[in-house]
Amino acid sequence: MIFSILIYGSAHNSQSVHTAYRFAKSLLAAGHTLHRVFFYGESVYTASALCAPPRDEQDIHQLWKSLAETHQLDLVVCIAAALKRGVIDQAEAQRHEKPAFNTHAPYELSGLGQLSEAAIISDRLVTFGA
Amino acid sequence: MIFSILIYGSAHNSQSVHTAYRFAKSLLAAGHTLHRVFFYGESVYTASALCAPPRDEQDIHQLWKSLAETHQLDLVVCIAAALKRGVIDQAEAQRHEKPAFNTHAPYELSGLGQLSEAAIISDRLVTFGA
Amino acid sequence: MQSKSILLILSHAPYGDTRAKEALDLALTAAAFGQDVSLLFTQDALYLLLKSQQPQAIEQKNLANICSALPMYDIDKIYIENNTSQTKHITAEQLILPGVFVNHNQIALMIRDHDVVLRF
Amino acid sequence: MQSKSILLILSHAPYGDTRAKEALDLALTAAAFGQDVSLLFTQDALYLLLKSQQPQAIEQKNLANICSALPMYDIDKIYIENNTSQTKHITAEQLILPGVFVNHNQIALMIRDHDVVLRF
Amino acid sequence: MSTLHTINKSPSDNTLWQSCLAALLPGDALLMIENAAYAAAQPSVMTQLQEYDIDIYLLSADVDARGLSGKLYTNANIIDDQQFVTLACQHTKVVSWF
Amino acid sequence: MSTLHTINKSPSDNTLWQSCLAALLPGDALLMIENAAYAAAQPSVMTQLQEYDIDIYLLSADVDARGLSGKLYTNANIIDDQQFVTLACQHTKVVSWF
Repeated sequence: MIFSILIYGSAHNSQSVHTAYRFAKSLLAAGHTLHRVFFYGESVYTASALCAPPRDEQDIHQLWKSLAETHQLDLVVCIAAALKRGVIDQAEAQRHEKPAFNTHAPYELSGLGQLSEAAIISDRLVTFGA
Repeated sequence: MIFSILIYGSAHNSQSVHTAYRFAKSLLAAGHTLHRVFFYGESVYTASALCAPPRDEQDIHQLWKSLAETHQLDLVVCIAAALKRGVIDQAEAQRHEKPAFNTHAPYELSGLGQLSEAAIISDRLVTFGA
Repeated sequence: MQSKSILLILSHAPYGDTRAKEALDLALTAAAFGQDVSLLFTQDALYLLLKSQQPQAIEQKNLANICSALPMYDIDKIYIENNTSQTKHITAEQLILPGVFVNHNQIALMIRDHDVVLRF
Repeated sequence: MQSKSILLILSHAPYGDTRAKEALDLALTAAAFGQDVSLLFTQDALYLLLKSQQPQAIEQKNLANICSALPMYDIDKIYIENNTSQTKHITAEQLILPGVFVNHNQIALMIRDHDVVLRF
Repeated sequence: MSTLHTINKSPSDNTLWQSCLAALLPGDALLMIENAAYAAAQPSVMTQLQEYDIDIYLLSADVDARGLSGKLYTNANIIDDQQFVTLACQHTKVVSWF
Repeated sequence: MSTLHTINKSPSDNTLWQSCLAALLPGDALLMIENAAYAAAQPSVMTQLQEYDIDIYLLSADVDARGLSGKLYTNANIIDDQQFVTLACQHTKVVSWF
């Protein structure tokens, strides 16, 4: 079955990004397809590579990154939600004349159309909320 | 009268950082002292210089920065809350071996002790919540 | 590309957080992508539709303006939770957009009958 | 440095968000700075004190352990909202920390009588 | 020895509102900010507030933003940001409900 | 044509819970995740749920994290993440209440 996941909860102030991660791992283990993971709202902070959690706490940025690299996942971060929150890749940093950037592959900035497309393509779109 | 402000609401998903800003402007205009502004929880994202809001929307990072520069305000960002969320200055970027940083003066990373001190020094500690 | 029927349920008030605005952005995008979008205003989301909003006082975009433009973006299936409007003493005349008033039973059936249901 | 009496009111459950944890961090810091800290557990914050929490299953720190260590950090003024424990059917034996049960009236007076009151 | 309480959520957050109301003492003041401004447009909430011997305030920016003037079921004082600061000075502390 | 509903807030978010309950149809399933696990430890909420002709589930990781096993007032099925995926497949869609 083809799944897509929409994450809306805050990356570092909500359990939902982690619950979504466990759900993704489980559906992949069961042999299903994960068409896309779409980060919207406060979940876009997941894509920031600058987070430095304490050693004894999980690194949700790294967990998603590793899972994506292992399974060639499509991690799409809503570009409008990301830019206003300061989650920015190299290309957008140049465009907006920012001195640095904090996200890169496998996280990819793109539009809400990617979520619409995922809703159509997938048999199930599962949301993990704020 | 000596005020301090504690901000706990999300920088880009809550009205509270902006309400706090208006309160700060008003108390300064009335001749009171603003001893410290302490950013805690999700409000620490205010300190990120990489946010690129649409042209017709407010830039809350810039609003606080300008106010701080005009009035020599002490803008303290809780270092523990900031590091786990990827809000990081040059010194911490080096310590944690991160390739970039996204905050600098007048925003200053420091510990929760700065909030305790503010609570003691100030006649009023006003919280703007999540 | 095939089309699916999408029901977007809004439940939060404007301005206190970005939830209502981000849900509206999603609705506009889905409609632009040719999806069959229905919008249901429940709970505090009914406040999105109040006339005379002036959010420039708090430096935010006017979400009532976005709502009133929904039909121009081919979103004309607008539903309003009946129970909410009664609790909040809001009448149809106070709203910037006409909508079909629905009760809890009808909402349950709408959720059943749409392909995708997202609640914000 | 002079000392003030600080009342920290906790109202949120652990793990769903970081609010409870950040409030506890603040309590520990204030106590370390010699402040006179009182902690009041209301609403869902009562769940912080439940025995047998095993948050490693969701990769989070055990907040009950932090709570049980509060007296070691000189935080021994622990209060629990009476009404909450009744609503949630939680008895004193189920809690990892003893506390003084207080009703709404007593809470209102506690808020009045402390120099600084922060609610998380 | 009176307290200025601020609250920033609509009455849909019933748990928050009940906690706040239970903490009010005679002589206190309640300032409804941000989404709490919607409370002033709900008759049931304003009726409940009348039972308390407190002063009630609204921030004009929040009332205007939400299109609530003319829809208020209260004679609460509508104040500006400067008066918010004055209120904070007049009470011995500020407690925020959020 | 049945729906899997997930809900992730404790019953203190009464507005959310009432909206979710009103949307349940016979044959649907309700999975209480994250802080919604606390609902299973509250008799009044579980009694209310019994009126619905639906299946009720809890995620074991959330129950264990919160120390709730042995304190549940329900015979809800306690499932793991794999079974969550299975449930999502068995129902024609998933609706999330948060």
